[in-house]
Amino acid sequence: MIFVAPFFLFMGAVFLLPLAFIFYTSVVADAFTLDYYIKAFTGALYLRVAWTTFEISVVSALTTLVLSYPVAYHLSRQPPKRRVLWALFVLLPFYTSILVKSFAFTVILGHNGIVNDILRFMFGPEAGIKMLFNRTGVVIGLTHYLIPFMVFPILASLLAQDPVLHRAAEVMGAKPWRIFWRVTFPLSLPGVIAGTLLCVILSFGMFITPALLGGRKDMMMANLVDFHIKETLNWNMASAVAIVLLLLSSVFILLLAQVRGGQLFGERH
Amino acid sequence: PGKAKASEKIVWVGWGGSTQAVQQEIFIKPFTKETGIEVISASGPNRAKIKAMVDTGNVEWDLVNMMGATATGLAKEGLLETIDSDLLAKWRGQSLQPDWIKDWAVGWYYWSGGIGYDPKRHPMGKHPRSWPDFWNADKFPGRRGLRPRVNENLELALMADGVKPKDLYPLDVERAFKSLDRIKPHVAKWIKATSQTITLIQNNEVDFDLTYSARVESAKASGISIELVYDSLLCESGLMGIPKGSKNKSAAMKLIDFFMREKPQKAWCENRIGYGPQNTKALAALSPALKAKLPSADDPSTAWVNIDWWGDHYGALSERFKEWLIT
Amino acid sequence: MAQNVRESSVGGRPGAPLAAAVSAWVIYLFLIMPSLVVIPMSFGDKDEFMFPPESLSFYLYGQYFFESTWMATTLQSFEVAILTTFLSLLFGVTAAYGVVRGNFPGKRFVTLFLLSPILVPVIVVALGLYLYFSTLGLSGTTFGLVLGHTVHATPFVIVIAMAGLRHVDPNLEAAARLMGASHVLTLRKVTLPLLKPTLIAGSLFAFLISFDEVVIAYFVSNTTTETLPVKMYSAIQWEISPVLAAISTLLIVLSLVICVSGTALQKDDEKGE
Amino acid sequence: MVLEPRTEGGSEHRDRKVWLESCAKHYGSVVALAEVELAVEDGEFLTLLGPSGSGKTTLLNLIAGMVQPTSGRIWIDGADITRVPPSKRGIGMVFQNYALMPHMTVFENIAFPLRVRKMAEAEIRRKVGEVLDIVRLPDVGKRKPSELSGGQQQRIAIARCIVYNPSIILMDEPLGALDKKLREELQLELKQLHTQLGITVLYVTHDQEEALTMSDRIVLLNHGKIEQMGPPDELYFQPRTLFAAEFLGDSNIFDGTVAGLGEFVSVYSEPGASMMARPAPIAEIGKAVKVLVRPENLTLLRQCEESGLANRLSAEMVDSIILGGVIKCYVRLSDDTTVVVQELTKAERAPPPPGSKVSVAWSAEDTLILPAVGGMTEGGGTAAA
Amino acid sequence: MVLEPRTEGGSEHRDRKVWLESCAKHYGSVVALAEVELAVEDGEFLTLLGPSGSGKTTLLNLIAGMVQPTSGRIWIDGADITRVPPSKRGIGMVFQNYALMPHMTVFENIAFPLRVRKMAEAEIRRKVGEVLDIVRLPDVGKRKPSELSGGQQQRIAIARCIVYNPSIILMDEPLGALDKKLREELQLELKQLHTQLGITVLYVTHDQEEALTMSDRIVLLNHGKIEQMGPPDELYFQPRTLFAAEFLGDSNIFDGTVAGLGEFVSVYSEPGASMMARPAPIAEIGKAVKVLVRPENLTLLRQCEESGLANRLSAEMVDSIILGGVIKCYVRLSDDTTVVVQELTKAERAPPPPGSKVSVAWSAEDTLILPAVGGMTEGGGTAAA
Ligand SMILES: Nc1ncnc2c1ncn2[C@@H]1O[C@H](COP(=O)(O)OP(=O)(O)OP(=O)(O)O)[C@@H](O)[C@H]1O
Ligand SMILES: Nc1ncnc2c1ncn2[C@@H]1O[C@H](COP(=O)(O)OP(=O)(O)OP(=O)(O)O)[C@@H](O)[C@H]1O
Ligand SMILES: [Mg+2]
Ligand SMILES: [Mg+2]
Repeated sequence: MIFVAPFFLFMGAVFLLPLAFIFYTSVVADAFTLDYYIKAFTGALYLRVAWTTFEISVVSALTTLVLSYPVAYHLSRQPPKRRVLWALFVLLPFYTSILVKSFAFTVILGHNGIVNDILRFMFGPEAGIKMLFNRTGVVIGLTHYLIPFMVFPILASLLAQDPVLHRAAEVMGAKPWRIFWRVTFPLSLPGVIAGTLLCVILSFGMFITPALLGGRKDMMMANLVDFHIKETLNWNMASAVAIVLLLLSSVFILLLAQVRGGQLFGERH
Repeated sequence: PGKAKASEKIVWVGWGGSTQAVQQEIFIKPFTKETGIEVISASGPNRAKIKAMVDTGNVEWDLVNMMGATATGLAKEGLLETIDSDLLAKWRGQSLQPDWIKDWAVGWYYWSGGIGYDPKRHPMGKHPRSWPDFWNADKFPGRRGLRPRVNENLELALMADGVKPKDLYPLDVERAFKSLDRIKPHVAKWIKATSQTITLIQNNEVDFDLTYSARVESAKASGISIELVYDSLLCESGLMGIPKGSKNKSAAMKLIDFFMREKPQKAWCENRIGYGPQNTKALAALSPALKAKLPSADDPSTAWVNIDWWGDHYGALSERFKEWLIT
Repeated sequence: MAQNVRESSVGGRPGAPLAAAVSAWVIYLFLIMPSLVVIPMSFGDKDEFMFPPESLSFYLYGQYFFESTWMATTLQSFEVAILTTFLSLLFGVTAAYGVVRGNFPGKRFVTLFLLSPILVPVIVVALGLYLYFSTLGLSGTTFGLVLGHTVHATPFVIVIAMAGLRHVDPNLEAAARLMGASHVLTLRKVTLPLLKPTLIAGSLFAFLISFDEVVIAYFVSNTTTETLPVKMYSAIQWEISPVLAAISTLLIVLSLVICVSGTALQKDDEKGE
Repeated sequence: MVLEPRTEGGSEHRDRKVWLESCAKHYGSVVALAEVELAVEDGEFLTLLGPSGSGKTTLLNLIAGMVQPTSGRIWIDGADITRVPPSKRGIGMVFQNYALMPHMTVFENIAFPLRVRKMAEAEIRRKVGEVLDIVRLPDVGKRKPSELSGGQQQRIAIARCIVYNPSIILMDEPLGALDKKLREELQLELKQLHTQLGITVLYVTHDQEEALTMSDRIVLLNHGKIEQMGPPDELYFQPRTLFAAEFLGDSNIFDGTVAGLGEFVSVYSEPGASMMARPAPIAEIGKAVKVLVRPENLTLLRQCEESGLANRLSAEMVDSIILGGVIKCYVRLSDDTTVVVQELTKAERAPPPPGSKVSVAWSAEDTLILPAVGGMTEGGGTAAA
Repeated sequence: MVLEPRTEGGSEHRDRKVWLESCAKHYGSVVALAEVELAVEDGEFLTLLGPSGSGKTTLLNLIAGMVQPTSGRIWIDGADITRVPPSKRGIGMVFQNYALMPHMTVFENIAFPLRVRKMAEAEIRRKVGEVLDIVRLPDVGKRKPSELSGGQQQRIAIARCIVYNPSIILMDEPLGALDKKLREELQLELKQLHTQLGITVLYVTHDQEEALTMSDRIVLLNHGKIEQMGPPDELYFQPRTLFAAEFLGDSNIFDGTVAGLGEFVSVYSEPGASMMARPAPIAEIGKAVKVLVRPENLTLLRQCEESGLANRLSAEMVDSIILGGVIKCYVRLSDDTTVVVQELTKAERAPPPPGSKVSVAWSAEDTLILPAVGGMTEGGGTAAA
């Protein structure tokens, strides 16, 4: 249809062609070669990093889900106006550069951070928890960034629910807890799934947060892309890794299309 | 190669932040005043961008600040212009480290990395004073911080293993990695951002780390409790090079020449405590207090980075180091 | 309206039960935590990050407004973000319209394709754009930057606009067409006015995304077209400037002002959620 | 069977199935339900009828516990349940759009209230099978509600409601969304289910025909007040107010003044001098009243035809419309008022052509006298779309 | 007035107001409208009637230009407008939910089509005022549609439609969302407007009563095909198929076999041996047919009562329900089929009590013979909610 055409063409020019460039770079050095892919699929570094990427992304997305659901739920129960104000809290993380944020996190979560000070005050000097510069740190950092991307799809699918269903359940004798698990939650699944997949894919592309808040093992594929682009100037390798990353997220895209066509961001059924 | 006309304009890329602001005052403004060449300041020298500029023939940078160990990569790929040999000869004659004057880039100052610590937490005698000490976790218990890159680390590891600074090169890579294996468990954070080398000590996230004299001095001036061990430094060169295909090559060389001069170099190092001048006369003219924080070429406790060696090994070792890091 | 919700909450939709509310508050706290550190820090008077600041001053704000090129890059960011907003709204709304109203084979697939930039890791997009723009000579231009950000932001606008369009009765458009209005006039007089809340939300999103974006901008921009986030990022190659704290604070205040005044203006449109 | 509200003491209602004891519900300044007294008999099919906004849903929600009364108490089976939450009232409810859970199969939907009650799995399977048989949809358990037609969904909603044996079922316009044909079928089924199961049903509708068809008793609501209640025929034949008369069925209404009392009341009225009407307590000589005749009670006579009927007016034929089983004839009286006459449709007996002179006649028995105030409000019953 | 499709050549339809020349519309494999031939007279009030999904909206949309026919051509006033965009067809449309622009005032809504036509401001003001008068809402111009009641909104929708003098107005269930009372009022108004303005109206409804009330001619659609078309009385009294008979009005239907031909047809049927029916072309001796009698044509007789009617069956009273103006009596025949009898409601003439022995009788005139196939599909007309 003609309305889709402008962006369709634009996408072709400004999205597909660049991707084609990357693909070209990944298979052509001086001549056609698959060496970079072979390396990307067999090199210990690459395999390990791919696994780390997968692990961190999934764990972060799930953590984000656990934290976002109460927020989305809370927002959905607010009258519209107040909802906008509460939603500000969700958007606030957007405005703080990750660099500043990483300092703030050390102030809050670090060895001598506010949280640990409180813990030690309450439970004695051994009570401190290491929350930074390890996997926990990465997950905290990513989660903090990802929450808005999870909250809004879930919120949309919560708002789309017919309140009559809740009443019906209540009249039939169900307690709030059961209503939540048997009605509210299952009906919000489209939003949950869309949000989770979106978050997984967004974390695939992260490299600054893991570098600043993670431990030595928390290296992600995007770090490798960055590394090869900027450090070793081996763009062929960078492109190959990027394409592998693209494949990985394509798997998720297909999942997304499979589970609920067009349900991204909790559109209406 | 064009002639410097009065209306000429070049783009110069620095490290950004207040450092570049100071350079602007000390080097750029007088240079423009003297030559009439307009200099546009950019920040964030990004080697990938240089490569892309050269590859696509779209070179917008004329003069770029670079780090020693990594700049060689650019040269190897043929991404840097060759500098006039008579200028090179002139500069070598007046330099502290003539080795750092390359055909394709010019080391015009140096900075020093050393062991940083918080004197409040680790008063005199309770902190490592050398790299062997730094590696000795039994004697100096505490969380270490190192950088997640292969250069610097190999040198430090060999020094820690007993190699004299002057005998470092060519680096014994296997020995260095073995030595690194020993320190690995004690490193609490492989510090990605340079600024974190200060803030992590400040926030008590690490006890000792590799940090840099210029950063430490500036932090101290702001009231942060931090100190640097000045008698086991690793000195690296700050280089300046011209991307291949620059349209203002000769003007850029004029600017390099200005950067190499005694007077501005002296002013620069007086302003930014911790940076050392390449120009030997400038070094000699500094006050004793400043000199105490700057190693001289013949100081036996100081290691000077060999740019050439890294140029041959950086790419492969980087990847090996990354792999080592995550295992 | 607010009252209705409460009233009917006796049995129907409970206002969030206490447990949910409390956990939500804890998470809000987690979300604003860094801001709670950053805001005080922005009133420090030193050139290093200090928390808590030793004494309060507007030193860092002074630096932001009067020193270096912070203001210039901020203006550049605004320019890019505004142009991006405009373009992505144009592309996004038309595409969403086509997808929602249209009926063509492979619609689902096309939709997925239109949304795919969200799904490709941004560093991949950035690298691709960089290589591509360099050959076209677009690298380093504001135009190139805007194009890059448009690719990045439009899918979000599409998603929002699709949701909005589903709430606009297609019969209204049909009615306008029947009464003699052309496609364009119908869009202008009927569809767009009805989409106003959606357009506002979409532009806000597009603006924020572009304004905040660093990876693409880092690759695509150059000296003269550097945006604020890029400058913030390159400012820390060697040192980290607490001016960043001041900037974050300013952005927070700005967004608060926009949202609060937005809500205040929205008085009548309560039902449009 | 008719319960007079207010006048009776109240405590004797405790043994009724449901008793609303002076219940009122205000929303801010809006009176959704004025103080209402209502007792429901065990096993009764009670319909709440009234225009939109008259408080039908509010009344139902009060009983279900979805809203709390502003004042008054609610009793079920002799227990004060005013403060008992909906989940504990043991009530069943069928919603207008059925409120079936879209993510559950039909089986799971029906099993839901049983699972809430922690019934054993085998028992659940048995009971669900049972009610599916009752609603004559034994094979749809595995489907999702969206795979059923509107009528089938409705039956599932009822199945889900009766499966846990609530002794009261509330239905809020359960047929509102269906088309006429299906609607009539389901009315019949609902009614049969009610008889078969002997449950108390409170039924909301704004369709008078539906109310007349199904109810044991109708409660006619208007502006949050009970206008009249009683069995369908009572409401139809003996409306106590103009509103009741107009809301149930069509009517021809004349202004009049009572002129004489006797076996029949004689009323003086504009169009036709004098009319004879059924005696009524409100008839006092000289009082202004409304006179009501149902269209089906009017007989259309050729100008000259004779009839033994007490009232007769001459008129001119305006138009006639077939409504299916009945024909509506519009005739104009001498004073220009239009009167509607309803006749059964017969192919061979076409109504007189427009313009022809006719008479309308009706018996004194079929003529009601009503108070002159309290008709339907202009445009009442209209909800904003 | 009845136009027989197909059999006529076609070209003579060019001078009709609207002519669909073998139009069909398929959506993929779904046949929304099978090949249809339809001509609409100038000034006619034509109703499209049919169950849900029968293609009514599709047909309207074809004329409006909202969808393109899969095959066939559309003519308006003698011009082929198949490829003309909706904005150029000069057609007016009133939608089910009115489709008033919520962001414009009533005035702006009505002015919209005039502004599109670049009319001068003063002229616009005059015309809008005029149509607001016509729909009797002169003072609401400044309000937003949401501030009007459903009925008022509907009138504005009509005003907006007639303000630019389209010669054809399409209405897609314009009253579907309203309650019965208001619906009836507005039916009357619509009909009056039609007479007053002399416009051609194409009206969609699935309510048979509405179709009967309002139309000059009814087109009965079923599964995308025209089942029958003609004036209301023709469709009601001479349904050609079982579907038509069942869709319009209630009916009692018996299976039968034609036993004899003559002045009347005699049919042998299960419940009552032999019945006399009106002659019909389809009647052939030995052929299986359906026999149809409308409930209002049945007379309920006490067991012993006499009547001069040709057909008579004895039965037992089951139930009777007041529907307002009429009473429906259900009686069970000897073979257990239930028959519905419809009588006018009279207070003093209560129907016999359930269980009593009665007879139902009807004349041969009122008995129709129909082909044995083509009744309504089971549950037809039901859309999933
Ligand atoms: N939550 C509420 N807040 C404010 N007013 C309300 C609320 N619910 C109902 N009302 C008002 O109370 C009155 C009665 O409403 P109710 O829903 O009981 O009417 P109803 O008879 O069910 O009408 P309908 O036939 O339209 O469903 C209406 O005037 C309505 O506007
Ligand atoms: N856009 C479409 N795509 C596919 N099928 C369609 C579409 N529009 C209509 N149909 C199908 O065409 C048939 C006729 O639809 P139409 O809307 O004309 O029915 P209708 O008579 O107006 O019914 P209703 O009374 O429910 O409005 C239906 O089976 C419907 O499912
Ligand atoms: Mg209601
Ligand atoms: Mg339709």
